[in-house]
Amino acid sequence: MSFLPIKERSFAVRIMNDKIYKLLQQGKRIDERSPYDFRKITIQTNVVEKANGSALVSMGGTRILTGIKVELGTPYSDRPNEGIFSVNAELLPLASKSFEPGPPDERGIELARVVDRCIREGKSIDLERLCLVPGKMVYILYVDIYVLDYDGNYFDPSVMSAMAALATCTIPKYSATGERIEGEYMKVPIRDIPLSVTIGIIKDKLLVDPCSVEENSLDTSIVIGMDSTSNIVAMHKNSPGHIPLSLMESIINVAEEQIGKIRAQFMEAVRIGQEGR
Amino acid sequence: MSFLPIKERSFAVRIMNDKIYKLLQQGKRIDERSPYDFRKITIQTNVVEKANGSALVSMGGTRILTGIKVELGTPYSDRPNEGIFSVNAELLPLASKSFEPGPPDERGIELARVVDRCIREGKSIDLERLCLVPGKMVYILYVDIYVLDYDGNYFDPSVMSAMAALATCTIPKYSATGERIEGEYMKVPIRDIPLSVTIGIIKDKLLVDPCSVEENSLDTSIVIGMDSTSNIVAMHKNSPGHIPLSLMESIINVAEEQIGKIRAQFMEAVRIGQEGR
Amino acid sequence: MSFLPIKERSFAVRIMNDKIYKLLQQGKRIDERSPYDFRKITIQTNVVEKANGSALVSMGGTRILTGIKVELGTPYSDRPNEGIFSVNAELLPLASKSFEPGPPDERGIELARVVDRCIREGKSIDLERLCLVPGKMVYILYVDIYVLDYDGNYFDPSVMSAMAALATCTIPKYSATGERIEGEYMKVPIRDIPLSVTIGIIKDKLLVDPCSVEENSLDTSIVIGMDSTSNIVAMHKNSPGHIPLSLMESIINVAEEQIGKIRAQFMEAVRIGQEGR
Amino acid sequence: MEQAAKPKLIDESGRRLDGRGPTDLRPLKVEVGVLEKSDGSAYIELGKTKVFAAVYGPKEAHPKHLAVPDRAILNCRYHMTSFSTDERKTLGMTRREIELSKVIREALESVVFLEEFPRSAIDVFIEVVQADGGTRTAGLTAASLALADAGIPMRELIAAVAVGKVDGTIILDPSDIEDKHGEADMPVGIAPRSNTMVLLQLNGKMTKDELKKGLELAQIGIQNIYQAQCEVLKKKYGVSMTEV
Amino acid sequence: MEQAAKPKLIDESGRRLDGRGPTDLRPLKVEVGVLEKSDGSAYIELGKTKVFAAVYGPKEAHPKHLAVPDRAILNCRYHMTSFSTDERKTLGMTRREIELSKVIREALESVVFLEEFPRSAIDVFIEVVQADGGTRTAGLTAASLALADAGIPMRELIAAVAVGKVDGTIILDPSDIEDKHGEADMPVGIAPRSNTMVLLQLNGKMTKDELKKGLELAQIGIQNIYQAQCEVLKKKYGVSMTEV
Amino acid sequence: MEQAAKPKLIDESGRRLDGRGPTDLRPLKVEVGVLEKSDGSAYIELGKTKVFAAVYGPKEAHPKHLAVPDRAILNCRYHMTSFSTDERKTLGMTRREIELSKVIREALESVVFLEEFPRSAIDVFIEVVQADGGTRTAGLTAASLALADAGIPMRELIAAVAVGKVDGTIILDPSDIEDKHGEADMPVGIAPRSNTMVLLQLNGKMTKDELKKGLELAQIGIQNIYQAQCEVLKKKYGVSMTEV
Repeated sequence: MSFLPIKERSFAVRIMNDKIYKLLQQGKRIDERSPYDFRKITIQTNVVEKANGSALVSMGGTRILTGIKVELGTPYSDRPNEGIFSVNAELLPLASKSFEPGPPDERGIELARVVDRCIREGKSIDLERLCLVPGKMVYILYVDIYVLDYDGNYFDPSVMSAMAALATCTIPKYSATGERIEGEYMKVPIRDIPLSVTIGIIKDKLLVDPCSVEENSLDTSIVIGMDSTSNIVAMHKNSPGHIPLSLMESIINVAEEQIGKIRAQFMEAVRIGQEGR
Repeated sequence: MSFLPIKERSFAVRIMNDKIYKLLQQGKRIDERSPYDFRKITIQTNVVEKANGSALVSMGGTRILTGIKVELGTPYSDRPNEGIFSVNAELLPLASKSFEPGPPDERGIELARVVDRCIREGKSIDLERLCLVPGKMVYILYVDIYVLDYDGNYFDPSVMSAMAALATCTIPKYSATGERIEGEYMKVPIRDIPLSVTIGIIKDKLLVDPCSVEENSLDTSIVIGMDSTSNIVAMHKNSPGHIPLSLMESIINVAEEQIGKIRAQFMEAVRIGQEGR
Repeated sequence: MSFLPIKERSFAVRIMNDKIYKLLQQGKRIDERSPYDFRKITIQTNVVEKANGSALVSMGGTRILTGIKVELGTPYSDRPNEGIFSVNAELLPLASKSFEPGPPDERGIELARVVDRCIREGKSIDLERLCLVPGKMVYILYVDIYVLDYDGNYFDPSVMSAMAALATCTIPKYSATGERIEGEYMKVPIRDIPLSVTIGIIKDKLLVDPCSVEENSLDTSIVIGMDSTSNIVAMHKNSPGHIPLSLMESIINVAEEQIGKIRAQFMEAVRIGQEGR
Repeated sequence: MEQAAKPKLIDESGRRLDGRGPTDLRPLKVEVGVLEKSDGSAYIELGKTKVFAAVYGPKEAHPKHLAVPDRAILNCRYHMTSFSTDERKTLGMTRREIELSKVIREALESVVFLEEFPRSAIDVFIEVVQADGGTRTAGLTAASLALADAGIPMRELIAAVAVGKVDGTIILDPSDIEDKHGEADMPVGIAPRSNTMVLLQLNGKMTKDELKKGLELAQIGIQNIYQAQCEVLKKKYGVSMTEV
Repeated sequence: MEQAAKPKLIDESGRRLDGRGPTDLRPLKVEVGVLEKSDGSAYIELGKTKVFAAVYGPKEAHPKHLAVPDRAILNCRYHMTSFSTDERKTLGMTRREIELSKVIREALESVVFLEEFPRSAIDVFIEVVQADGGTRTAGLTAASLALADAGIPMRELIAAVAVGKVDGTIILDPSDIEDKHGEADMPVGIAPRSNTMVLLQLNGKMTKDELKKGLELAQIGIQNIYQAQCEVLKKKYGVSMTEV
Repeated sequence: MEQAAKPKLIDESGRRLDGRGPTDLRPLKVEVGVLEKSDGSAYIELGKTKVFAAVYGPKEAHPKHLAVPDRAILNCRYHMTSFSTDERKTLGMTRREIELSKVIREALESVVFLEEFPRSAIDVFIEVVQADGGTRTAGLTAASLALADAGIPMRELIAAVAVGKVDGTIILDPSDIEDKHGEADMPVGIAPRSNTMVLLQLNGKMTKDELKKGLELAQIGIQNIYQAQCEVLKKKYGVSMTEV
């Protein structure tokens, strides 16, 4: 059962909401950023040798580790020609005092499903190329995301970390009889690189990539995934509150512009990672 | 671990117990029924098109929805020649403030097992006719019961709802190779129609189909399943308290008589349901 | 998540710790034993006819029932030539007010893993002889340990009870096609009989097989498993506290001597049990 | 076991598989007060999609440590019967059901005056009896009605609907088969009086223009659903919500 | 893997597979005070059926919100070891064990003076070491003894036994194989002094006459078991329950 | 699917597979304060073994009934990422992780001044990012540093390392492949100033002499690790632990 997280909505929060709004009116943020800027992003790939692919992404004080393990298995009966792409996310208790040990709660599940929505449901992976024997044997990609340190907005660095791990992943090749072909590897058949941006809303103002203080004080927020040609491949309003219909156009425009900006950095990090293998 | 539900046994309950008993002495009930009457029963079948069989049964303010899904699978190793008949019951939190979300508690499990006892253990389904390849492939009937609204006695409407769904269920036919035979269907091989009656006891008096106020104030109660020739196919004392051995004969006689009365209505509803398919 | 059990560390406990230490200085125990004595041990085998092997072991007021069920199954993929040896332990709520119903908590898991460490990881069972068809079909030995009554130190009687059940277990023989060979049985291929001793430590003094009052008042304790030629086959420090490195030699010497003493009794009980079959 | 071929979802004359035009809603049935024991309840049928919602509360928060001093907490469970879908759904909550419980709860929180009931809890239960597309939006629509039926004060009602993209066309209220074989599915929950979105998701791919068109179509569909909600409340309570 | 053929359960001379006549109980062994650490305990052997019961309490109810102001709550767990049955039982509680925990608890509640211990809890644990038919009735019998051994005040003891129908004959105390291949199994728990049933179930099919005969047979069996219970208590406590 | 043949683990010249001699530690990297949001944290790399630890607290014990009047409770979770091992680890806690959480917790309890924080809780979280042997000892080493980093008062630091027996030789700090194909693995956690063991386990088989030799080797390895711990703390806090 989903229940209201005990989020501070006290007087202090309303004051912070006010403060952030006033700064936004002046084109400013509490941490010196411009309203539409992401925090500093760092991307490291191949950080876990035992994984087939891995990436550690920092976005400000939020740090996400993704690892990919590839196995053989049976396809879903309604998708006999497709490999399996399985995303899991854990909000590790190391990362924040608000995360508790135990199986993923609704936030972890939401995170995994939003990442999956951006990547798999946006058709960015050619799953048919991960099929060995239709109906019998396919590659399974387990994409496991761990939030290691949490200072707001785990969605965008998680999508980025999953894509960086996928783009630098090497899949051992198998024959149709399920035998490992020694020394042969293939890449994940990526069609497009979706990235996401989380946009916070206070009244009529937008801000990009909220840090945790901002996150707690927003009116509401939405995650938007876009591919390399600015198609929207996922949307997910991820907190209570109202989005005025009149704001949607600017939201999409901001998303397009800002994702464009981080894409170059992402592609460069992946290129280095691919060469490193 | 089974523990005592927090049932009101306060002064108020003892007064109600007294009141019900005095009414029974005069042949009356708190809701104007005669002691041995069921509440008003309505039976609708084929209410969920995506189920192979379904029925919605109301008994007074208690409402039960049953749906059946048929799948192919492997038989139990000690029953290689028999199909599988699996009953599950959920006391939905919509139905009562005393039901909580989560996996079935002991009451849900008890309900499922009593329905199963009436139907499968009473041998009312010819499970051997649900076997395709002995030891390899059989039909599995998932009979899932949901309590939608709860005003006492969910046992009798659940048995009825399960039987109505079974009697109007259509099973897609498969060949021995597991191929679906397009357009061919069969019925569930029903040998007999068991129905049940729940009888409440206060001192030396009996009452049939207790509503929730009565249920909370009884000395004890028992569910009795009978087939069409008045064999007893299941019994289940379902609450704490004493049943005097001296009362058993009248209990069985009341059960026989009252199940006889509701059987005609049940058969008519099922006939209409079968024609409707 | 592992958390600190609410163990009394009150004034009373410190007094008991003191008392036990003073007795140890005089070569005495609170229950009249010598420091290095086990409590009275009784070993009964074949106590549950439906199990393939079983044993009930008492060590003072602690009583352990182990039963073994043998099944056929698929080997682990990284151990295709070996049978499966699976140990489970349950601290039954009958045994102590400190045990709660429900799935094994960390103490039950610890117990199972320590027994497994003594027996399987110490290579005392020749698992290769439990393989029928490499990679396809092996014998699975389910060794299930139940703590029935708990007065301290469940480790040593559990190892003993598991070994007694194994030594008197009869495995029905199967052909390579998985057919039961009527009337043919084999024994568990035991290479060696490991036994264990739990040694408690207070300051510079040791004591063997602590009862529950002692257990609550020790500085710390360690379980040591040894085979018949005094190799150490398992160690497990099982409570908080410090073991001075300077004490290790005497700990091992005491372990060797005391396990030697109980081994004769164990072998005799098993011999009787084997004849009884 | 073959991968089902994608059927043609829109024919030459612009008709959908069930005969609807792209901007048509399926037949809609709205009822309130359908479950006796709950404090408020509603039932929605949208084609073959059939959903119950029930509300219990405001009541004491339980367990107590979940209580919040300055407002009520709102609990929400979106759940499907095992036979509601083509393939039998496993018992217990799937990850999908857990996610949808969260987005529906957050949509409802946006309009309920939680601060009027400090230290209390309001439970919202949604049961999907049959799932033929649009169950989360139907569930949200029903839940909003059930809250109103329970007399819980709200800023305004919520109405919700999904829009989709199939065979290149933006359509209103996709059915299950359209959702499965279509290019995109966008559930939208709107608070019509303030013209704001309280639920918004997108699965699949749309251009910016398609998104804009989709949102416009959603607003049209929602107006129809909102009318039906208001009518059924007026019928039961003799006063329309818009007058509240 | 063949379906086991039904063996002949009663031979020409009316003997059962284990040599008993239809109205014979299996060899019965009853002990109390068998587990050191519990407040009361008992052990029952009925043929190969072997059951322990232990009682803890009355003690503080935990967690506290389960406490009831005017009486004790009674918790009961009926559990089987994994090796108690022919096929290995999975670890954890099965649905059957959960149901039986409930019916045994309710039977015990019928006789324990719970109102003497407000806000308290009494825990009853039943462990089936070997299951050869009649485990719930043996468990109830043992639990009743364990409560007496713990000094918990009761209106009276409970004794319980199953009756069955095999090859058309009503029999006392069916074994596992009789239960599996028989036509009906009816566990009965009786409070002998008040001559009332506190547990009653029926699996399988009986006519009204068979049911009557079965209940009569159960009463006979229960008298024997009740004697054994009283004797063992008298032996330990020097006073028979009937005098209490 | 063949059983992997045991590789030769030590060559003629006494070198191990990765070129180390029997008494060599793998390259060690120690960091503190690596995670922003925790009260204290540390990171250890020992060859390919990579472990984070974080500490939260002292804080209010939750749920409250776990609080103890005269000291803090210490919670500990040792957990591995799914991709930390050769075969993918299942999500959720395995039995191994539960056991290791307990032995690490007990080791830490031995040195933390819990009595200074009555009714409080201290949470220690260990996350194994990559497991190439010695994860529990690396985890304990990191946890001890994270506690120091969080300013939690301790009698002394703990350093830990494993020793093993492979091809008949006692070696320091076995890697995963040495552990898997070796004859024994012995993790040792030592409080160096009091020269006492706070964690000790043995998997596999050793003679008494080998055990003695193994413990001596462990002490040598631990001195190196302890140095590194002290240095990193000195670097961050400008004062060595030995002076505290």
